[in-house]
Amino acid sequence: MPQETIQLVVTRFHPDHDPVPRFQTYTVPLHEDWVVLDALNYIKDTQDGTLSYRWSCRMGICGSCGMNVNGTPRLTCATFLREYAPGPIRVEPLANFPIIRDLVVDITDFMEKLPRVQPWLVRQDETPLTGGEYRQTPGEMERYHQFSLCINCMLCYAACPVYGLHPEFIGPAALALAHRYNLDSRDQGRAARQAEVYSEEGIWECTFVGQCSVVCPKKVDPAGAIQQEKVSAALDWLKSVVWPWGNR
Amino acid sequence: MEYPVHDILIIGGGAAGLRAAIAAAEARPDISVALVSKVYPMRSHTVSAEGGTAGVLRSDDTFDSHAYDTVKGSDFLTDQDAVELFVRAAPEEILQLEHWGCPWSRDPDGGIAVRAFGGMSVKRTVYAADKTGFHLLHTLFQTSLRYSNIRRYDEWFVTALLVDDGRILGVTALDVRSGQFLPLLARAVILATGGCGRVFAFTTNGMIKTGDGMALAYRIGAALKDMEFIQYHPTGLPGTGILITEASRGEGGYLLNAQEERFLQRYVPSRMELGPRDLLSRAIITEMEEGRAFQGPYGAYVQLDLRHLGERLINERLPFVRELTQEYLGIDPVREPIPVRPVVHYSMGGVDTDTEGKTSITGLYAAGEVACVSINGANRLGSNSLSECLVFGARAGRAAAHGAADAPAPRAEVIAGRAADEERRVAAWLTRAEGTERLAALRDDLRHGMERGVGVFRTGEGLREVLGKIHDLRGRLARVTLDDRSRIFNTEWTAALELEFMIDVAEAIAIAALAREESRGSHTRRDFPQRDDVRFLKHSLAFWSREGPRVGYRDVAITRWPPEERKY
Amino acid sequence: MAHASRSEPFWWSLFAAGGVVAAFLVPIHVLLEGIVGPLGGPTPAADYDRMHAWLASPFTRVYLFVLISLPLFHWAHRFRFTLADLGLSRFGAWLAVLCYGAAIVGTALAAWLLITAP
Amino acid sequence: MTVNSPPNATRTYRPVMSPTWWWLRHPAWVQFMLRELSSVFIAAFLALYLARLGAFASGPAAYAAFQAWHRTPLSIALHVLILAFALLHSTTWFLLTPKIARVHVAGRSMSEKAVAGGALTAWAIVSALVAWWLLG
Repeated sequence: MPQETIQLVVTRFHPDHDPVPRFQTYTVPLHEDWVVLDALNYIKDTQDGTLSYRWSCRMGICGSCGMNVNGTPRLTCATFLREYAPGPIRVEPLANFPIIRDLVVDITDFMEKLPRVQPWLVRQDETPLTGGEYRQTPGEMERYHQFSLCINCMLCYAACPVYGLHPEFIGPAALALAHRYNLDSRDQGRAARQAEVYSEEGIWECTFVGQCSVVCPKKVDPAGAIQQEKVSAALDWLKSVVWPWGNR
Repeated sequence: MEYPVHDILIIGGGAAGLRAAIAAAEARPDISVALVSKVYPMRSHTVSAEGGTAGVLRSDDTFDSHAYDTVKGSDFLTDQDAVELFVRAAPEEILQLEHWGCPWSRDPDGGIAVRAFGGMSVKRTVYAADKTGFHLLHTLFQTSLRYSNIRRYDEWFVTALLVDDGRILGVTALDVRSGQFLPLLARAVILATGGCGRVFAFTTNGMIKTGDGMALAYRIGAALKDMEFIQYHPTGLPGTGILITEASRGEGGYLLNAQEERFLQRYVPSRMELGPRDLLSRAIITEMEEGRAFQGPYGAYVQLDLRHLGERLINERLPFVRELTQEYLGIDPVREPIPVRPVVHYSMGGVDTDTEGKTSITGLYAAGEVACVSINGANRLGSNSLSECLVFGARAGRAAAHGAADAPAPRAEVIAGRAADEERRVAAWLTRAEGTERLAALRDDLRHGMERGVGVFRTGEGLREVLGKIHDLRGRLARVTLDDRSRIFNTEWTAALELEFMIDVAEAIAIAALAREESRGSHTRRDFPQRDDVRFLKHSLAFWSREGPRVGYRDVAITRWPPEERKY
Repeated sequence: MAHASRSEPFWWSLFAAGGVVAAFLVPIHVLLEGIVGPLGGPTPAADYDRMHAWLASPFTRVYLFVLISLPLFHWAHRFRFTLADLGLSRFGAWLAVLCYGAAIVGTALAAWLLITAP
Repeated sequence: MTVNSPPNATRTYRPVMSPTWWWLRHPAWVQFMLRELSSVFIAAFLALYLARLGAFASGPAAYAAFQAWHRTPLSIALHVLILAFALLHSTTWFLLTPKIARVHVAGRSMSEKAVAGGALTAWAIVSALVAWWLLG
């Protein structure tokens, strides 16, 4: 019995001989438990070794294998072929990023923006390790925990039209991580992060399209994080008006 | 030609590499630390670790207890002085991570919580739900961004280590993005490339874990120690090999055979599901061989039953297990048992180092899974490996920082010729004439061969067969041609270089396994079922040579706990 | 080096407050005064006398001021960003002047009308 | 922290979005644009309200003329359109409330559904109160 198959229409781009990206169609077996990444590996291993893409853990946690599948940013290791049967499936590099080759995008921009929001624990009074852990109740942890689940997969940037239109926007994942530390009861760095986070390239650029949170494979909700930071910034402003001599 | 020069070069951006980078940058703020990784640091395989990291933090626990559990778990093949040093350093590292913001799970009073783990006699595994590795890695990565003297080479693939007269000079590396080949010079190099699980077909390990660091060190004369000890984790998902954390048993999950029996009562009655991994994996395979397992599309399996734990506990402590099983199998562990089977997970062996990460090559250090300090012996206890990355990553980082101060600056003129040779070797992949072999086919043959011959149970015959296969693969490798002749982000090219690493490492594993004519820890020979302390209470050391690997032995450091029969 | 914006929190606060007011109040007003009333249903402002009686209460005047002014700023903020996202971002400063300016004029007009209304 | 940029940076292809028509490319973006445009219709209603106050200030005749216009089919159609957008604004606003305001009760955050449900309920109550006040 001939095996059922499905077609993948895959973006190809090589900077040396493609002025613009083109599409190439491949036919792969449609296995019930195959994900899009399995299909790409099948293509690379048996049909066309020149196809380039990133992947590693194949369990939705390393964040390497994000691509636009039929126009929506997805982790290809967690996107089953059967969802798209009978196909064809359009597999493109993540939107809004420069394409290096085929399905590989350049995320240097994010890597440079991330340190700007100081995504690390800031302490004014660093206590020695001999003093033990900083206490934090499960309830205090719950306040930020969701925002600590970001795997930097960049799906949110690919889903964000604001980032596409205004590339200077710091963007969903980096701002969500800033929010994660701002909410951490052990952290004392919110004031230090304000210059970047509350800048016009930061939270104020966001128009709350909300797609970042829709596509997030880890339910981090960056859109929520950004709006919550806007509320904090507005309250800070209000405080500075009502209580201008307050220390801050 | 001017080459980039750094004081310390760290290869690998996982837990051990990042911890080493931070330790070095803190120990000596005046030195330049370079972190070279073939992937962005947050993609490193540490990210997939789930269950936790062990350390003595509670008053009901002692260093001696952690050390003894580790020594016994290892089937007495650890160096006991190293283990004692390790258990004493682990709590401080766990607290350090907490001070850097790691969201360790908490007790109601705000203290760090602990959970039970296999082979540990008390609860001593610190965890961040069941995404411990993920949180640990991202905490380290984000913290590393604070240090202006850490420079990263993201997506650079190291092809060789450069040595001169027994001293490390740096590495040759490929910028994957541009295809540019460049020597990177350093006074000290730390290997932190992780393990080699991808040498096997069915593994929890990510695509990147191809044993690069082991092969790099091996090729310049460092010994690979105890490579025959490959850990099979008892609970992987059939088909994908996705890891289902030991924490699911730590939190009270059951293993059931097809007769709905908690069969471990016949193997590890005193510990049941919390027995060490080697015993559990053997027990499961035995159930399969004796016809008491389930049969599925991917062969035999047993069940991991979490239903009695309840939805609330599963959501709170094991959310990733639920996420993974729902997403990949369509199974909700709150309502259905999870099919599992043993899966290659971890390499106890690695580059031979001392407790400061020093190898036999001056200036070359190693830490994490790539290294073998000898705290894991013949079987690692679950949750010791993340602690190992932290403890020995930090120690190697500090040692290298201080060592680099005394080291002479690497001289570029020594390097030029060697780098040119290496570039020719690497670039030859792009210009080879038409061959008859496909890269992926060779890789699959290697991985399946290792799976068959170097499984949970091994025989001399099977191991000799694997070695023959590896010999053939070397021949076939010369006939492989790549489809992709471009230099720009050519992942087929790097895969070819990885396959060369994998073949070297696989051979070291098989030859050490063949030489060890006894059964100990994870190494079980059907033809030598007993432990043999007279002949083999020793570390194996595999050395590369032109004629093929050579195996030597070294005594185990036994300071306090004499070997005894290992019963649970 | 970026710096925290001093003006955006102000405009955003007005936007948010206006959004809340509009979300709670505008639909029922549109329904009753724009559709139900004109179609013959009851409404307080159907004729001059009833409007007069309704506006006699200072509460009504304050209420109407809030109903009109805050949602105007809500519109101004959203419209400013919408225009920027439709290709006019290079006129950013002018968009702000135009949109917030219109809202300020509308608010002033509302205040004047509500104060001077008989 | 310096991030590596390769010495021989290779040419990349940067996809460009149409600065004006980008939102037509994804249904979610069309919805977003409609949501944002709702503010224009609300502003139109507010402008009409200002006109109503202006007419009132000009005396009974002007006010009667203004009200007469409200009974034309054009006005009714316009108000139906405004109502549709006003309802779009209210529902999207309240459904997004839980993302902005996280409500914590006894150390646990309330579910998004509960917060949104509460907001929608409050809207219904406020609408009823206003109706009672306007008509009472």
